[in-house]
Amino acid sequence: MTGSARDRAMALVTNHGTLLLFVLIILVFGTQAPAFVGPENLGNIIKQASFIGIAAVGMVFVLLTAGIDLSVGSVMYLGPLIAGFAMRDFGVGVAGGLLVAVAAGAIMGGINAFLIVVLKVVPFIVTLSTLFFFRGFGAFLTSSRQFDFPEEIRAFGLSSVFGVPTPILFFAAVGVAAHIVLSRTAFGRQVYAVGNDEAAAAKAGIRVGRVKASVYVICSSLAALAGFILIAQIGRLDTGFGEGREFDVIAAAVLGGASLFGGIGTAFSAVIGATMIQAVKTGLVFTGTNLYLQPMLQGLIIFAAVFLDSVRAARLETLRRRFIRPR
Amino acid sequence: MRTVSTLFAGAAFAAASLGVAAPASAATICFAFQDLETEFWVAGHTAITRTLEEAGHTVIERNANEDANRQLEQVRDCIAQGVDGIIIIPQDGESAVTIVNEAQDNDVPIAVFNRPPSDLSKGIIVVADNASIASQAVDFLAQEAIANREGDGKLTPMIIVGDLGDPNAVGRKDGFYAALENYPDDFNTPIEVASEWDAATALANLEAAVTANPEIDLLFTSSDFLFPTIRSVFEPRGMWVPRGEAGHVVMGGLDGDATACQLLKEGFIDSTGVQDLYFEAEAALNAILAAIEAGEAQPNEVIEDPGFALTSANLGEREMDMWGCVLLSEGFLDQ
Amino acid sequence: MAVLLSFEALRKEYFGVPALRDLTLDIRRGEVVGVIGENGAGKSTLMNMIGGVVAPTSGEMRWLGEPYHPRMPSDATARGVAFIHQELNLFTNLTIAENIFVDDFPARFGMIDRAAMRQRTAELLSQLALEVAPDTSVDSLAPGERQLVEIAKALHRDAELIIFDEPTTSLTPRETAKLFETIERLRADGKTILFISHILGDVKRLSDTVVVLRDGQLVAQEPAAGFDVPDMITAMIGRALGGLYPDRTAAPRDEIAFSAKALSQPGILEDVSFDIRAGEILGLFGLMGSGRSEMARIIFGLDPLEEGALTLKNQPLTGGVRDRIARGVAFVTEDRRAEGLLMDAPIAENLSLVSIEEFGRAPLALLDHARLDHRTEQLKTDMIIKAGDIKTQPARALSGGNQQKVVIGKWLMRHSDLFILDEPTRGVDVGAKFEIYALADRLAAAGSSVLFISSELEELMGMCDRIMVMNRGEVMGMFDRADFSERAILAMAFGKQAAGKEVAA
Amino acid sequence: MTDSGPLPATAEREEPALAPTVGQRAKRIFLSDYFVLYLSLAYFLVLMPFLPTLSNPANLANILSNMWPLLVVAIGQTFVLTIAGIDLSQGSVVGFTSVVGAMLLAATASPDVLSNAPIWGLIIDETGGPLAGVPGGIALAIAAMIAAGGLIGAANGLAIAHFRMPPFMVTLVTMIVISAFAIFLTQSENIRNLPEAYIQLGKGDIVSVYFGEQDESRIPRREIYSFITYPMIIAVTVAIIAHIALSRTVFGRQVFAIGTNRRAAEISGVPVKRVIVLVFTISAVCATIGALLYSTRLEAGRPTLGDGNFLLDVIGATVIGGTSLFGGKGKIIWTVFGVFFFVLLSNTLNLMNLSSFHIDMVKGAVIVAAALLDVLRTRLIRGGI
Repeated sequence: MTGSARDRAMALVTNHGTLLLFVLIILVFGTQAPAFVGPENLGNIIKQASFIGIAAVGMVFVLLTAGIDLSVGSVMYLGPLIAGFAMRDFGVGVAGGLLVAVAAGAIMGGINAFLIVVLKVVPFIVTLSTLFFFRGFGAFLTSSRQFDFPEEIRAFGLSSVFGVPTPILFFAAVGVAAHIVLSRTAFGRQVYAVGNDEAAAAKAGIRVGRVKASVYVICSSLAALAGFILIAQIGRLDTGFGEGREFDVIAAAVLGGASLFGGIGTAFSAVIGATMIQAVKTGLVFTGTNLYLQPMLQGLIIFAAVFLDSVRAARLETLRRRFIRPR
Repeated sequence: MRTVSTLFAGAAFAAASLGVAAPASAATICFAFQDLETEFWVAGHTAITRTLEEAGHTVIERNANEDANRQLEQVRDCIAQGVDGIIIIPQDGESAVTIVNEAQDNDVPIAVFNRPPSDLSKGIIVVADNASIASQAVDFLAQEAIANREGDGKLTPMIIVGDLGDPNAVGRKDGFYAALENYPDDFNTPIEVASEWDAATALANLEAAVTANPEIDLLFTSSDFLFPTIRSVFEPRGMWVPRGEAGHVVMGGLDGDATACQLLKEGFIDSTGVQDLYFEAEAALNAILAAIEAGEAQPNEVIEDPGFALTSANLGEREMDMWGCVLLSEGFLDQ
Repeated sequence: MAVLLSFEALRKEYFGVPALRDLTLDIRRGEVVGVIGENGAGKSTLMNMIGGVVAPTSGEMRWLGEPYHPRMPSDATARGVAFIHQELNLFTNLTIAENIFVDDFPARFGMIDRAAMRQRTAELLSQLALEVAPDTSVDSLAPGERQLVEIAKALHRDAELIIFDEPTTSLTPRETAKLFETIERLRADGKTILFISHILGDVKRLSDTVVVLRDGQLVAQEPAAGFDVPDMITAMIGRALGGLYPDRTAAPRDEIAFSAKALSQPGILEDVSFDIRAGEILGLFGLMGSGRSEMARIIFGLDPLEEGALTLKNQPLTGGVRDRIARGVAFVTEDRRAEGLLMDAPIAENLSLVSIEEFGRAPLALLDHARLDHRTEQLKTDMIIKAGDIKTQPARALSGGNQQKVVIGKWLMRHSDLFILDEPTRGVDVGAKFEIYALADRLAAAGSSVLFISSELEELMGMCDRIMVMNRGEVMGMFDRADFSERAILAMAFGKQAAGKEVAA
Repeated sequence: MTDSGPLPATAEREEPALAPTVGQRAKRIFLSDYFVLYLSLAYFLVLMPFLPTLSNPANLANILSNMWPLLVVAIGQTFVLTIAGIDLSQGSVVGFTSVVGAMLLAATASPDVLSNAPIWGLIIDETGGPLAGVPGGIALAIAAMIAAGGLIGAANGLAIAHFRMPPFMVTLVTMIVISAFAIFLTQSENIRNLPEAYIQLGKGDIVSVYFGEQDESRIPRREIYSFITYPMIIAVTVAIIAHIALSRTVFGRQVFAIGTNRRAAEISGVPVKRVIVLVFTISAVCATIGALLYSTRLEAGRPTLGDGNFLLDVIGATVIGGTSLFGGKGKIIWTVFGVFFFVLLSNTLNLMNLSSFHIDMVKGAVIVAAALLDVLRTRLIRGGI
């Protein structure tokens, strides 16, 4: 049993590769720009990560069932937009607007779910078409013009409770709630079961259709919530808002460890994934990196994280191999 | 119902001010634009389509969604449909040349609106030079910043850069640098902030940049549509204050939209570069309709829009030359 | 005893072809009923109807005298039917406890009551003598352990009728004994058991009544006590089978074709050495966890080997899987579904997969379709694969036995000097088993060496020239055919394990 | 399941050789490989009365010419999807390789642009790229593009095959890095002044058709319709080669085997890693050929070519054609039809003169409708009706 300390160190590195990389990123940028590790900036990172992060938590539900939702970017736009109309024309107020946004997201998720579960069209195609449809519907509603929210929404977006900015509170609440649902409720465990083997889940008496429908509703609701919380900080919604974000959202979820083939992933992982990507982006701004190089460096750091994760997976597989005699 | 009616009322604003000669016969015009995602393009789009329709022409619209290839395909579809003339807002100068050639080869007159092709010799071309307009706006900002300087250290400028894949964004960035080169002893190296033309990205990056560099003396945004974003970062930090009050950051943008007009009037910003949207639209329309009238299949003409900077200094005299202020006066922001 | 489930003139047709012909049968409450029959005899169709997977074409099912028409599996579950399938329906990403409670979690305030779940699971597991924690993830369990979790699931549901479909194929003798004890206890509790198995000795030993199906018809229903295995076989196949095992056609040659010298891999193997002669069938027996499959994978180059040397035909055997195949090693995996077959690909594509490169014509490796079709058709005939058009029919549509023939068949398109057969008869019916034995004999007769790995000692004793026994990654001993003794071999296989020193992974 | 189910052999008995009824014929169309083609043609016929321009020769020529570049790229994606992968980096490869080709071939470059460009400036100067005016320069430039694209694809493949990294993430990173690199290379500029012979590859006609009077002295250009063009030749050649590779070679069989069950393929001696690397290389090379066609018809090397929704069009067309995202199921002919459907869809949306505010909605609805029909069809096949 030589080198067990080294073995243990190796195990630590590989098992927590993503987290260690995260710490490394913070340290590297911190030495370059000390303000990076200041409490204000760390708070900012989490605040800015909340946008993609909240949606990524929703995406984890969908990915767990081996589905995919490409429409999140459009839902991020249309959900808050409908909430905006409700606030402006019916005076529902900020809290009402938030509920309307989430409800609108749930309806959009319901449309996806109907097409996927009842009509049995593959999720990729369904959400690809609703990606166009939802954004098109928003453009139709606004004639492609910007939408200005009532002033009160900014007070909400920029508010904080006991010094903690509201977006962070929502991010934390969503993360914790999703974690509890996924790990502690029957529904959550059934989501994992469906993603592992849909046919077996049906045989075991799980209402597969209902589980699958729910994840799309959850995903879209959270995407709309994410959009609303971001827009609440700005007060104005442009037609291009959220475009192309589906890839950021999926990347955050996958970076945290969710598998596109279903059954693997946690809400916590999406939170980590989104925060890490945001930390890199913020770090590149802090170090004044050339704008042309920023996306390249971002890409390479994400690559490093995915690489570490694959090393970890390979190692896990080796560890899983059953030893039948003492080593 | 109120929702819907206000919406369409909004769409009708910009049309009235264009004076376009009524043609002898109604023509079918293909209007291919690259995108409708900011106020500027929406206003331009509305101006052109309304004017043509009111003059009795048929307008066929094509939105390329920022895809040059798709735009080429759309223009070809228009040609196949047998339109009389084409107006394009190209994705960029290079694809514009190809599209102009395509139209002229097929004997369809074409006008290029707002973004100049890299080859100016063919087609009716309305040129607005992003770099020079940006440079005019930034020059004013630089002078303001120098005038307001306390102490004699160098000033720190910041620019919010647009999508690096968009030549307009790059032109504006070049104009910004060109203007600051005139004051080499007064400014530090500018801080660049990427926005990718996306409000959420701009929000995150600007917040990071301001946290990293709290002392900013001058801010230029490559597009006016980001002012609400800037406000949400600056306001909590006490940096969003009008001219003349302590803590005011000298600020400007480019586009000349209604929000910029309002902020200029309220004193929060100091200048914005303006493309003379109505002039450009009117010139393009008149030229293309004249060519159709004359049966000219390959009209070539360069119409220059020098643009200008609307600043806190010339606000009174030139206000109504800016399309955003026209919209504002028509109640655009009072939804 | 009351009748729990009865069938009256039950009939099922697929596309007009009857799979079950007017079956009339009563299942009495509290009985263990053995159901036997060859593949295609109608067992699965019958079970699918009980389980609500398919509806009968005509006829009636009654549950305690009431009409019984399950329209979906959950209807059957609600009535108290539990299935323990040969192919497991477990969620590998969940824990044992979660698998057991997956459709009915105990909840407190909307949250899963983990403590209650754990406790109940621990009880169930201890009934089955499975000594793992309820929170163990299923993907870290061995196939046999997973089977026990399935059984725990049915026990948990407190099912009235439990249908075991080939439950013992992946169990060790000890686990099998435990399972049989459990079944006895269930019977004592008044449960009704349908026990489907190809291992007729087990059926006889366990059942009260044995039901024999052939060609969709009931051909025999007799008390197990007076129903001997040869009679069962006769009833199943409609004629007397010459024997369970074919006679070996040729004696092993003298030359040593394959040898393993001092193989060691930390945690897996320790100093394993053995030879196989050309034309010899070497049996490898060991309990689950003895290292038999692990060694097979090492020989085939799938898993690493730290120390030791392999030689085939006097040349060292090294490199990865492709090198080994090129050198003439063939490997029939124990996991047909995950590793053996392209389930959704046509049978012909499965058969040709290993040798496909030989059918490419230079320079572009364009397939020689004529030759390929000819060879696959030939193989289908040779191996008596019961299939329609092998170019369109997917492997999934085949019965277990025929699927296994495809897994073996793909290695027969080319010549191999060493065949590693890992559990080649698992889940295969009597007739197909015989064919697979005959095939092993043919390979040996043609001069290849065969390493025959099985947990059914009986078949090793029937087929092999020698049997090697492994335990905990070590070779415990070697028996020549003349010295085969079930008791001695089993004793050796239990080896140190009997001393009860568990080693954690 | 120890018993065999009913063997489809008995289910699929030969139909009697009588003349099929209308219903049978309709069923056969519905169930055939050519379904998406029939669907497209039906869509075409239904819209014809409403859109008179739809069937005019100029429009047909447009539809065809729009098909070729997308088809080439989608063919590459078909290979990747068949091994249960996905290639998100194709769009960025299109942009990057178009820049590589243009950089080597451009006849001149403007000095102020050059002064900005870091690497580009080393390769190209005011007298043009290193291969400008060189005999055989175009062939060399194309070879360089294919090498560059192929390298990117091979890098994707290596990461996926050897480190078992998920294809989605690997190619997503490649997409981010390569498109940023392309923009960095030219500092956002597009490269023009490409040689005429190069441009011909994207635009040149070989056979054109004119339907007017023969004795007219000057035939208006807009009445000459391209019929056979270089892009058509290139795309059809690629399609035929790809079809043969996928359906008639050892390699093709191995691709399907990996897509169906990677583990089983490995154990059966399929060189899994090599095939995966090759498949991703093919995908990137197809994207490169697509880049050639796109950039020559736009007469410029553009770093942003292939941005935005391009990728969704590529994958959408491939999947609508019938190739499965989960591997083991794919045909080049399906992709041809899927691309045809997508191109026809966007052509008709253009011709409908919808307000730009409606187009996205209609597009979304039509994609879903097409997919629904496909689901119905699959159910019919499964149900054996």
